Amino acid sequence: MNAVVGRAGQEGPLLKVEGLAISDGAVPITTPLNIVVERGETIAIVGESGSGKSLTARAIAGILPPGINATGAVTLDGVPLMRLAESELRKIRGSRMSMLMQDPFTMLNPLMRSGDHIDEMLRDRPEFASRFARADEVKRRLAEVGIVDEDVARRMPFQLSGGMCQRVALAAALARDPELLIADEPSTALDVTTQAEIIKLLRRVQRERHMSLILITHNLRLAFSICQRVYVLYAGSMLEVGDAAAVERQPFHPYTLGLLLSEPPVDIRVPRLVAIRGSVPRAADVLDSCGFADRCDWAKQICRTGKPPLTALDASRFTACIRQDEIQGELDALRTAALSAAPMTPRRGETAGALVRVHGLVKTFVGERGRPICAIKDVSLHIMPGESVGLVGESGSGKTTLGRCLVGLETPTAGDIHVNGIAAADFDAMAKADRVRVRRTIQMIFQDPFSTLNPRHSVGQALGEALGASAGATSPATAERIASLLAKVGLSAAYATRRPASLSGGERQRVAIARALAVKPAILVCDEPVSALDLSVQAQVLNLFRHLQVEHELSYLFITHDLAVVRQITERIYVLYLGEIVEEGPTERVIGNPQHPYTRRLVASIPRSAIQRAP
Amino acid sequence: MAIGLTRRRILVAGVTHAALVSIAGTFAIAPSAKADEQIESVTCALPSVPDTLFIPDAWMTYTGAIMSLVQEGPLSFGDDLALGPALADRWEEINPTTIKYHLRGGIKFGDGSPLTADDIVATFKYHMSPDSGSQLASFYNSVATVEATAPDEVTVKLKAPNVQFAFTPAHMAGFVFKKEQLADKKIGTPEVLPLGTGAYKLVEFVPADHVLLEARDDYWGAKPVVKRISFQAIPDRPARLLAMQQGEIDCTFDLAISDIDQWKALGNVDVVAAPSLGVYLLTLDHSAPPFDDIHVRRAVAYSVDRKGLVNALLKGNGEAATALNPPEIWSGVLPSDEVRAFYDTLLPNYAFDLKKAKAELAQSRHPDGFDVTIPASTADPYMVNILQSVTENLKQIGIRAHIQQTDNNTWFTNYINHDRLGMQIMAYYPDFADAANYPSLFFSSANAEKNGMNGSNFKNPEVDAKLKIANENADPKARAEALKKVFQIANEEVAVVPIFWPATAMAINKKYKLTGYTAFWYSIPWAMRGFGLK
Amino acid sequence: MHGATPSTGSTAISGRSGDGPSLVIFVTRRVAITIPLLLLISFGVFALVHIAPGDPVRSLLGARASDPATLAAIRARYHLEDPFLVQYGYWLWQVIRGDLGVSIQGNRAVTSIIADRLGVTIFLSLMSTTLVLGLGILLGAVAAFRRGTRLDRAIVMFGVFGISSPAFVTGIFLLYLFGVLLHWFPIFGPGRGFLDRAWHLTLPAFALAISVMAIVVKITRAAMIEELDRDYVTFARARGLSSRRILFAYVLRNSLIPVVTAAGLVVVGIVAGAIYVEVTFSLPGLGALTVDAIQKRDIPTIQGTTLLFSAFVLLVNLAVDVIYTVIDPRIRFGRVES
Amino acid sequence: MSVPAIGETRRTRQPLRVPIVILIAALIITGVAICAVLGERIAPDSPFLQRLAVGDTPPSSVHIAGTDLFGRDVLSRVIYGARTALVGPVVVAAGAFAIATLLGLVSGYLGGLVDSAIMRWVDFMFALPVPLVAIVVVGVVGGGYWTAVLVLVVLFTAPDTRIVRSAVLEQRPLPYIDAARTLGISKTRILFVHILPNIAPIILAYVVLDFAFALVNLAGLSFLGLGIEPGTPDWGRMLFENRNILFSNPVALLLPAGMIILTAVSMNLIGDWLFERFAK
Repeated sequence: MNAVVGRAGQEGPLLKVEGLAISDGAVPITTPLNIVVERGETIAIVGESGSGKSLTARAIAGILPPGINATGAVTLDGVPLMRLAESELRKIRGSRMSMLMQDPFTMLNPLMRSGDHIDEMLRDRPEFASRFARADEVKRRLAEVGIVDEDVARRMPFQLSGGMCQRVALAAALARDPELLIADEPSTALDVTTQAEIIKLLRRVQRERHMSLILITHNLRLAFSICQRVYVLYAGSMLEVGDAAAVERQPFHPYTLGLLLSEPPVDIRVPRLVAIRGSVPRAADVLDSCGFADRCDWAKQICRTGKPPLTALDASRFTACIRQDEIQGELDALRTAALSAAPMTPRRGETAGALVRVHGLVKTFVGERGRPICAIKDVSLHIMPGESVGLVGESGSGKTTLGRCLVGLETPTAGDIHVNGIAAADFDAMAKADRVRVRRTIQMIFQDPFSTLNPRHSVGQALGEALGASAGATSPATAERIASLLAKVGLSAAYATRRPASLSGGERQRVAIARALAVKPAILVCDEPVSALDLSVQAQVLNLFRHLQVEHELSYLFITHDLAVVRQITERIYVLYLGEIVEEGPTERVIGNPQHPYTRRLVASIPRSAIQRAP
Repeated sequence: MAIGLTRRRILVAGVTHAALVSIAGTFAIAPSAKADEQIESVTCALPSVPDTLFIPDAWMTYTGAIMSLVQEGPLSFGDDLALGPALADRWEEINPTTIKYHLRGGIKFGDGSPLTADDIVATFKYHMSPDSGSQLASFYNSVATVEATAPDEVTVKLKAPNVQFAFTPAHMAGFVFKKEQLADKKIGTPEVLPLGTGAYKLVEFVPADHVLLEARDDYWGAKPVVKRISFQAIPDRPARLLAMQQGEIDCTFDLAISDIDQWKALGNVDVVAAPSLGVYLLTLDHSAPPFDDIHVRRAVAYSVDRKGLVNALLKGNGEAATALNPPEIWSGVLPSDEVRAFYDTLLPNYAFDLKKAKAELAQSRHPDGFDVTIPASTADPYMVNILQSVTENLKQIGIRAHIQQTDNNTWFTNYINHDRLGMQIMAYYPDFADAANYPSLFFSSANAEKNGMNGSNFKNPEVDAKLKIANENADPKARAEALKKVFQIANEEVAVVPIFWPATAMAINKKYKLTGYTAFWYSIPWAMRGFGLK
Repeated sequence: MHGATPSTGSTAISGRSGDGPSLVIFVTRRVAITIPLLLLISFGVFALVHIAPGDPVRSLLGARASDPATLAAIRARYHLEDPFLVQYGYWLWQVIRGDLGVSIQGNRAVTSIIADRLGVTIFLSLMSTTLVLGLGILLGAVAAFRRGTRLDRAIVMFGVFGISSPAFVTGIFLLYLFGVLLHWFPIFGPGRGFLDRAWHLTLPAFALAISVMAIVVKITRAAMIEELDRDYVTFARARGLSSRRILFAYVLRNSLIPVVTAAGLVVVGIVAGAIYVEVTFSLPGLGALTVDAIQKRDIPTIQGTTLLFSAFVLLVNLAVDVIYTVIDPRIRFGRVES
Repeated sequence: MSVPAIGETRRTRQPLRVPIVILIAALIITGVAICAVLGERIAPDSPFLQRLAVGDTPPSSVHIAGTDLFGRDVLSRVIYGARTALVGPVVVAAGAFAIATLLGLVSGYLGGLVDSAIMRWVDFMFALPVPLVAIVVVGVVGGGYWTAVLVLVVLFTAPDTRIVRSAVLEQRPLPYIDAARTLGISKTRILFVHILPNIAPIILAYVVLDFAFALVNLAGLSFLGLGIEPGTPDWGRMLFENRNILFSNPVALLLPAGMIILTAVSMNLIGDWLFERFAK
């Protein structure tokens, strides 16, 4: 790793991490890692969940949670951090190296005014001994992160939006002017449009201060768009390191390529997403083999005989694939193929009678002290049989509420819903037979794969109940029926005996889909069904959705914030903003040529890769 | 009254034919210790200190233990339990319904004001007035009028002859208040401490916690030995014991008799015991099944392990009761050794014998036993424990007996109302010593009804006739013969099942002595009766 | 004890509203809830007269001579001839005017008996509350910081022992050990004067505190551990803030909020414990008065003390809620709890 | 907003590791339970046999824990006393939670007026100091052991209902419930087949904690002489009765006191552990 060329005129890199190995007691979380950050450089550590990237960040800052320990060396500007006492380390944290965390809502002390988070960082410095001096400085610091409203400093964190909190936290992290900032998924918890703003802000601040930045992220696109170099971490091991542009153009590791390919493009609809099979293993389970071997199309026996080392291919490129030279040709071919894939023309649904028709729907919740909160204001839409419709919006847009109204989980305040011609606005008011018919027509897939299944029921029980005890069920569930349901979502019959706790997120989501399919519905309302999944798994599930649509002539109402996902799965979209539909039309038209300012903002906030798609 | 609700709570409407017992006489109070032996202060623990020191509102032995040092009645009980003079230097019975009390001159209350006949009249009238709600009103039930017939003379006229009123002026019911204070609603509270003519005056009173007394210089009688006496409430028995062991208190009253061994074991303590004249007994309702059957009653009588109970509960400080009357209460009628000899002749002898008990039950109409629930007051230290033993024995002969714990009121109300009596337990302590008292209460048919103490509903014409003799005849011999007959019948018929006669005890630090401790300790100025350094 | 561990989860969306009026509204509403509760409790307390087996007149009269005049007086005073609810109305009116009736054991007003006894109980409760909060929070904090160590386990075990051993058992034990064997503390009486009283009440206060402390230790420990794991604590560490600042401005302050909400439980524990401890240590307080009254079936006194204890618990709960509102800005500023 | 994928850890079933303390606690409870079931059969002497002539004696070779005031064997009484020590608290904990589970499920799941009504009642009960109310009611109403048990059941129901309800409220918004509703699964089935098994660990943990609390409370009532019938071998009652023979046979007091503490500590430990392990 010492081959990385330092910038001229500087004496060595700012941060050098050598052989950093993290473990939870005796269970290893990462193999020894090497990371170098030059002065003023932005690097990314990219990885899916369980890769160990967040703990790596915390190990660098010396704030691992209790019970987790690290070995190796972390050197900041010549100072060996891991040999320092906590009291010494504390002087370095904040002033030379600072950290920004993921969830803006939990990062600030809920009992402390937001300005005080910056104020408390300044107290030690003599020039800020006076309260007024500090207040002025707080104002200046907030201005730096784009907060000009002076009132914000006096507000409590919970009174601020997520973006605001993240800005305040950034100002607090930077209050002692550190040379290195570690940002752990700083934008993931935010809305799409806010994400872009925060990333922009981070870049600006980094450039203005000539500060080094480590960006921890799961989002390759984001990493490529703002970082100079990228470290790809997988199951605790570094699989690939290199210049961002070079890696994006020509990934050397099958995993990197897989990640790139499984990311759905936003600008075209590809015929089939390239998915990586299986799911991410635990670091401890792949100590003596290539961590990716089980999911790799090119894996051979040699990949499983030992942990492949990270080897340098040229001055700036490293890969841990020992078969890289053999397979590089195939990798390149796949990459090129994906870039030049012909856009698929979405199939258009028939225009006969609509399957679902919503007219003038209004939903108001009773808020605090009886104040009404309007979640949906006058929404009308329709979904044709076999049609896949997207419903795009950010948090608070009312998109989930709308979906819940459709399946009768909420009762709308006003407006009509017709499902298959049956008025289904108020489930309680419907005749039992009608209710049964509607239930068997429309089903829902939920966002969180971890609680979508009852943890106490086996997969077989869950599906059996859907087959045998759901509304209008006529015949009892048999093992064969359960097995055929599982087969529909690509799972073997052996899954019937398993409990949700032993399933991965993708598997659970498949089971949830199978459960919904048990009543043979005509339409599925899918509420962010893939947003909680790892990128490599997300593609599998999206492919499944597409497959099922063709197979069973299903309609979808696909609720999501992710334009790339709707691009791949829907034919027509509605854009929902603050409870109102602001734009509607064929997917390619709305994304390609957005009309409403909000849609434009939404489209613009997607990080674009530097590489342009072949025309 | 901690144990004392049992103490003549209802003064017996039944005993109206009072005997003309000669009670006039003189009695010299035992000389106090010499003046040079003065003791600076003594701390005495009581199981509780009342919330008020106004006796009509707080008829408890513990109020008496405090107030008997502060207040006096016209008469007093001597060490032999007989009546003696106090504020009245002499008294005479003009006729069976008229008694005259002649006051000693020059007696002063604690505030220096002189005692007058009016004060006595006012006190008596206070108890008699229904408005005042005095808890001791029943002591005056038989009184028609009270008058100051001269500046130094009080005349009491009774509605009918009543032997028992004679004792009232010596009892705490007769303690004399200052007339003006009786009108004060706050009397008895720390703001208005009751005045008295006794050797001590009240200095400090914290309700339920402690009381401080100070010796008076202007007391008419012997000079008090102890300058200051404080009473401290320590309800908890072990805590009291510990306090004594640590020397934090010098004496304490009303020991639980079962603790006596532990007290004696302390080493630095003398335990002073005396017969309490009290009795514990079971009553069996003769008027209803199953106890209308003599065999059932005898079975019960055989099932009580009296000796064992005296040993276990009283640690030997008492006597297994072979009859209702403790021998000492016969005083003046029959010497106690003769009483004991007489009791030994009573047949059948119901000594503890479960075989006989089983045999009796087998002969009865309930050979397979029956269920019975016996209410017991938790305020009494022995009732529940006695019943634990009795019910266990009864269970062995097939009578399924259960204890129902209640508070004192419920227990007593239940008893006195004569409503479904079945088997009851009763503890009774007298306020004066008269041999006819107990039999009249428990055996006379007049009391076998609501508000009467005859909880067995025992009715026997011969017993009634003999009781009339005992109550109206002044001749001790005649009384003795009549009472003997009563006890013979009662024993044969199992009118009641007597259990034991407990002693009463107090503990005192070894460096002190107290000779004048009697069953009536709460009505006499104990610190003036032979108390002093050894 | 029951887990009233309140959620301090930082969920939910901020409802941006003014702070001033919402606090007033909250307090007013909270008071408004308390009043019907008080009425309900008073109703239950009143009903004791009738729940008690037997004739209510007897219950109210006790062992006093039951001549017709007295009976009539009792009937008149309690309006026993009237319908039940009317009786309650009269009784309540008297209670509101500070008249709790007359004790059956001495013709004394229940209010003045209670007044005599109140001092000891208040002193004892305050002393043990101080102990419970001071020691409890300290132990809880130490356990949280030394999580997983022997010290932590010892503290947790101590808490479990405290909550598992009834106050009277702890009391007897302390009494025997420190009073009898070691002679360090007096063994009876409440003492006279402030210092002497504190001296006399040390053992009772400890016996009482130990039985209640577990709640505070448990909640403090759990809250502290939760706080130590919070993102904002990690963030504060990442910014190089001093450990003192993190302890006081972050961990301690934030974890005290659940402790405050548990104050209701603590007060219930102390009130109940005081009953047993006063009996064990022979203290003339309200608890001993209650037990004494129960043993003598002194209904008016039982009513008085029960009403007082219950009202006290209610008012403390009210106060806790108000304090909680004031110290937790999330509520003060009207955030929607989700 | 999207649930971030990071920090998502795979929960695999770990083998159940029981700490040694919990094992000991379980052993103690098992021992107490055996005593409760076998009672007289394993006691060295009849717990009821009185020897009034002997009275209270300190431990000896014949009576390992000495005798009480009635000369009864203390050890046998403690063994036999396990019965009331277990039965009452079990009835209290199980009874209170049976009612509370029903009320909590209905209240938490249905919401609306039913919920408001139940919660107002719970608020009211919650404002009462449980031990005080138990003392007063048992003291005034009278009656024996079962009155005390009944009163505690009623008093415990309120906090237990609150616990069950909040556990239900935690489950209710979860997607698996929504999914069941969407499938048209009946309410009863959702309540008892879906929600109940998921909140069962919390209920179990609190049942155990309630047991300990009930044991301490019942012992307290017995200590004041309320509740249990005199003569019944009961640990609390033994404290009350044998308190007065503290000096002649301290073991008669210490043994039942120790058993109360030991049992309650064990139950509290097990309850806490269950809560930590399964309900969090």
